Amino acid sequence: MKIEGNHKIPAPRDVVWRGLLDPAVLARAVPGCEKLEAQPDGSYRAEMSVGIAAVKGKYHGRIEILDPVPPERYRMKVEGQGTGGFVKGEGVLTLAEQGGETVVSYSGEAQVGGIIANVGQRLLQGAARQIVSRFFEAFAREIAAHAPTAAPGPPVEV
Amino acid sequence: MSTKLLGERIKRKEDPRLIQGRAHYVDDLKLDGMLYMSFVRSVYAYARIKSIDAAAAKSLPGVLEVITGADIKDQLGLIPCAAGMEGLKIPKHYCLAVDTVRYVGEPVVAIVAKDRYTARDAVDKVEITYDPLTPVTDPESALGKDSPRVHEEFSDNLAFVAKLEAGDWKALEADSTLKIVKQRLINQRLAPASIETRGVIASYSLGEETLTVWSSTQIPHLLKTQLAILTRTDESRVRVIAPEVGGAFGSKLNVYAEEGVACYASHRLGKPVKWIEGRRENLLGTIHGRDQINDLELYVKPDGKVVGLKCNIIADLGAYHQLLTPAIPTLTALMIVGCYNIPNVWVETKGVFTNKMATDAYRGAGRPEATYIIERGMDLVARELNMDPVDVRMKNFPEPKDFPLALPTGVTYDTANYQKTLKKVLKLAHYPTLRKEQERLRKKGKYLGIGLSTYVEICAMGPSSRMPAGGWEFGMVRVEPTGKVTVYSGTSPHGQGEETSFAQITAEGLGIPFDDVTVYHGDTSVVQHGIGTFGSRTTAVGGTAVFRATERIRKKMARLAAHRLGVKPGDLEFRDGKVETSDGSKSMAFGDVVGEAYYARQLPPGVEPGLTEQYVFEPANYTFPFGAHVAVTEVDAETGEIALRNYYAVDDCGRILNPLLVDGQIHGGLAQGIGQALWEELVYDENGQVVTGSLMDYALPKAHQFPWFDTQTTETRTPVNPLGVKGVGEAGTIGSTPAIVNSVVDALQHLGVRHIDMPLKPEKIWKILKTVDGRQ
Amino acid sequence: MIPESFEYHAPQTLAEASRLIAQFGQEGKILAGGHSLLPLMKLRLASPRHLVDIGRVAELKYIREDADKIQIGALTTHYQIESSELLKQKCPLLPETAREIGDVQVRNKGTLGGSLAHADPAADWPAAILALGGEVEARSESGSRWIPAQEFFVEMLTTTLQADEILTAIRVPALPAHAGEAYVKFAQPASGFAIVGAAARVVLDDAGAVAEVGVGITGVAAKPYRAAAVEGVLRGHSPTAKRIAEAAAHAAEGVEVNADLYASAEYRTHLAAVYTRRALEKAVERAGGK
Amino acid sequence: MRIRIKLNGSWREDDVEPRLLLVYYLREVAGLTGTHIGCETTTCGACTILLNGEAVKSCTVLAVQADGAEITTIEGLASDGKLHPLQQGFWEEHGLQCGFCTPGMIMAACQLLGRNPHPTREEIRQGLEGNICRCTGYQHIVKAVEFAAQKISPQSTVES
Repeated sequence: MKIEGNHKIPAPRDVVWRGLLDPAVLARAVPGCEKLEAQPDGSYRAEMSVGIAAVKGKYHGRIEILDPVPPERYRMKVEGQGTGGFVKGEGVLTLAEQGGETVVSYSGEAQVGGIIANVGQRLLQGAARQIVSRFFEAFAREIAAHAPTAAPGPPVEV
Repeated sequence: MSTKLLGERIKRKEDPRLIQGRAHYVDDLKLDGMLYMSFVRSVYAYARIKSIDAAAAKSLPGVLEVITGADIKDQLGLIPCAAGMEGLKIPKHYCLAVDTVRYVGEPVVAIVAKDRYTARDAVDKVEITYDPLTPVTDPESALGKDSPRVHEEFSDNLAFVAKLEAGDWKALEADSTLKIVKQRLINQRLAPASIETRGVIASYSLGEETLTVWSSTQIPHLLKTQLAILTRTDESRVRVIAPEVGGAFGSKLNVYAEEGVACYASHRLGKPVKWIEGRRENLLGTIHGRDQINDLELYVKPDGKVVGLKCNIIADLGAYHQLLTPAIPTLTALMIVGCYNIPNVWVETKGVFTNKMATDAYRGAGRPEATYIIERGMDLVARELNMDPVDVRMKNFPEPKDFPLALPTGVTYDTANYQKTLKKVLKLAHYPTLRKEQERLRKKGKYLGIGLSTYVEICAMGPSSRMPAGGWEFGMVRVEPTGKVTVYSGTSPHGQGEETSFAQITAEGLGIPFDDVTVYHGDTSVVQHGIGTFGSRTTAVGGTAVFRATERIRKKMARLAAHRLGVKPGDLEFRDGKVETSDGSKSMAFGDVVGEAYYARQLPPGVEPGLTEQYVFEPANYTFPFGAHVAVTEVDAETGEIALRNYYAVDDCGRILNPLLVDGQIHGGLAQGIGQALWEELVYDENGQVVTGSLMDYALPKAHQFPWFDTQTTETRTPVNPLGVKGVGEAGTIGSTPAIVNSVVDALQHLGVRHIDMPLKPEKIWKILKTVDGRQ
Repeated sequence: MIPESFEYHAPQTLAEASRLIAQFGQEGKILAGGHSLLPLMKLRLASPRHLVDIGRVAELKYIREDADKIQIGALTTHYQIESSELLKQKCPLLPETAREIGDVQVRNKGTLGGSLAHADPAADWPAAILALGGEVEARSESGSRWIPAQEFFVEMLTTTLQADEILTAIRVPALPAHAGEAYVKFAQPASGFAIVGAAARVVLDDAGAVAEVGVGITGVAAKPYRAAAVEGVLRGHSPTAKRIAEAAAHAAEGVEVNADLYASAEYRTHLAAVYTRRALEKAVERAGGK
Repeated sequence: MRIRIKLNGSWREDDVEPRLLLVYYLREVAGLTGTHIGCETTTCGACTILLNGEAVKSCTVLAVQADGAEITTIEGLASDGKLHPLQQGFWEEHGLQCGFCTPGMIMAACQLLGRNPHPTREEIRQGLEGNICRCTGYQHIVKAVEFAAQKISPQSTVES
């Protein structure tokens, strides 16, 4: 399953870059994230409850940031295993400056295995889009609230 | 007046228990102390098992046992494959995965608990860590040098190659007057999806050291032998019972991992263990059907005579062989010329391993693919030569007098009159009127399609020499001392209605009321021998065994009566509950003759007391039912939606013993064949995940999707068995699929459409329409 | 097939239900007919700790006419709507839509409120309620509010209902004179869910031009939506075949279109236009227009 | 939880876990195994029963939801040892093969004829949209329902 899109974050690129690598910020922004710990090898261990409304599953796994080119781009690998299935994804995030704001573009492939893949086909793509959107909305809020250096911008629109 | 039963429309003996909810399927059985089993299954298509942590599951109150592949690998044998072909690669197929999983849904851990709720809860508590590998999902690229291998012990993913070559291909290829019609055809993967899923109860008695297994199976006797081997139990101590079975369509003609593990668990715990398959498990882990890629070339004379057929078959076998997995695609080659005597045939079949569930026998098993290939092919020939599809077929049919007809494919067709069924169906459908209507509608921009299919299929499996595990069948008739008659059959019908048709055979044979006969099947301790129900064999082979055993009873009873009446046995007839001379002058009541046998006071010399006779029928050949179908479809030019407007079928399954049952088999077959053409598709994504894992995703046909089936029959009897019966279980499925596709392609032919792969989803049609006439 | 364990609560009154649902917050789910929630629970895709079964709250089962509005209690089943003589007269779009939901058994047990609150992106009801410009009533211990349908659906499986609110009723306008309504659907063959479902409501003025128009579309995007662009092209104009087709072509405008095994985004976009046109044609015809 | 259900005419009381599905209650608590399970997704209709006179899929109802309700299952359809006209119809017209979907199919048909005593063939097919049969191709089922309709309320030959 292809996942791609972009979101505008009303903050300068280096602020967004730092935010995207800050476990504390991420932990608050990733929907359903219950735990996110930086590991010695640079990866993160995560525990999260992924889903939409009542449809939820608990997953644990790792997030890896690879080939970082600050503050422009990095590659991200996500692997999670939960009851009845797994999620896996790999993609590239690109940060571009646009009039003092930052456009984060992402493009990647996600793979879902187990019951969600078997019976949830019809909702899968929409759900993935929705979770990604939620993340960026929350992330933008985090940046606005916790990064006073961020230039004040208009209310977040998604 | 004789008691005429054969050929009559007789209501089924099976039905009273079924329509009142009194029948017992596996899940309806409850044994004392019974435990429940559940499975943790692979969520990966291909992965190494790094670790299994079952501690949390084990500590759940009510969980008695957690079993892994490592635990049982040395205790339980491998899942058997009965197909014996030269050079076949047979991978080790454990009941629970050992080290590696190779398809999504493969059983990895079994849990036994006190009830099904606890067993289910425990599944979520088992933590398996996998190391994913790159799965093989496309059978064509699986054959490439660089493809990952499904089994590392083999050098490649090619499980077997089977070749069939006949005729003079040098001459044919040198003949420049021939047209070559080529087409790639995809026969998609299907799920048999009987409404009752699989299920098993294994009960090992520690005291008697006997193993009793209730399984929703088509082959209790074969299963008994295989489970004895698998569980290393003395076969004399194994009993298999197929209780009521809620449909199978080939999917229960197998030996499955869950059956083996249930036996193991019961032996270990000394309690009965039940496992009932869920629907998702069924779609993931019960065998699938079809899944072939067929590259067809037909060599055609300018007048429409087809003189050569070449076909490359790639069969996606899945990861492991189930009982008959590799054998199924070879049946495609066997029947590939259909009802045309094509002298030159060249077929190469490659069976390929992929990271999917095994394919195996699903209703038709290899023959629907064959019929689809040749019937799509004949339509393409008609199109190429601008002929009517009817004329091309008529041109290539052998004459009725040509039978028995030995074909280059190695089979000999018994009897047929293809012209007759085709003419009859054309009349039924008002074919010329339909063609005119089609013309008229085309002018208005409306697309009506008329699709034809003339099929022949191979049934009554079969001569033992051609079968993997015996093709005979066992029948026994016992006249009880009270005069009631018990019939025992080694077949294992599960909806086909042979409790009724076998009773018809015996009651008519003995001249007694239909209600006086009871038929037993499906229990290896009640019926001594048997092969089972599959391959449209039950009535033709099993019914013949019953017929012959009935004859033996007649012979003995005639001898007893003749002895008492002072006539020759040959002078006696069995009718209306009497055994009497044809003029009725000397007569004994049926019951009195039975009394002679049991009281045994005045037996003729050399005659043993009692009235039990058996017969094992070994057919000398298969039988070859045939038929002609016409499908009329309407295609919505705007959305690509297809409406099936009419369906006409004329089928010839040899002699008809009960028209009610024959109609039922035809209708059901049609629904499944039409289902394949229009809706059904078991889909794996590129990572090897099943994405049609529920009946909300896998589209089984529903009542409102069908028109009234207009069906008729012709009766061309077979000399292969004394009943003249050919078999009808799979005919509808085999004939209907190409009729539908031919119909939809026919509807769009004037736009330049040549072929559409199944299932004919509206989106495919829409895309084609968009490209052919540039609309939208 | 076997849900995880949960605690079950069966309040008899709405007040009691509101109290319970406020108490459990995210841990609780309301069970109405159960035909959206139980299938998820059986597959363990949803596992609420507390189920508050409002099935016994009698005050939520009604269909009534109130001046030029129709109000329907949340626990009214699809079948009750399908078979309501009052609705056939006063709001025929609702029975017509009800008939397209699931199957007979599902319609006997599934409820209007349950379906709307679940907000499946391919459910039938939202299209109709949107086309009608309906409103949804939400009640909690702190009071009640009416939410316009357009604001109700937020995204997939998500509405503006707060955790402590219960959907209690819907309200739609009754059919005025010179008006017509229709729902048409392209169904997924296995599940019956809408790949595209289009509901239309048209009111004509004395000159036969479109005075009011509502088009609701389901199945196409992550949430059901009102096709404003379609309505804009029609409003104030004579509903000629040409104009209807032009309008319908905007059916999927401005939304991110779904793709799945049964329809790509491209095909869905096309179907949305075709089915919207068909719904509008029917509605206009029923309104007495040509 | 304690529940009280009038099952095929007689009241009974049982203690059940809230998560117990009605279909398991019928099959395993009440021992009526005529109601079957064919899917997990409220699709196949094999588990159809009458709940307060309405056909529902008992796999998608909790037993506790049915507290106080009247339920009719396939076992309760025949009365005084006489088959219900639908049962007769299914037998007469060969409306079943393996029989697994049959109880649910008959209960759905029961609802159908209750609401529409003289359905057309098309209406019968539509009325059975919630029930899947893999064996019969449905045609004999349609005939079985027609048979029962005629039996229950014979239609006069001349329409008034």
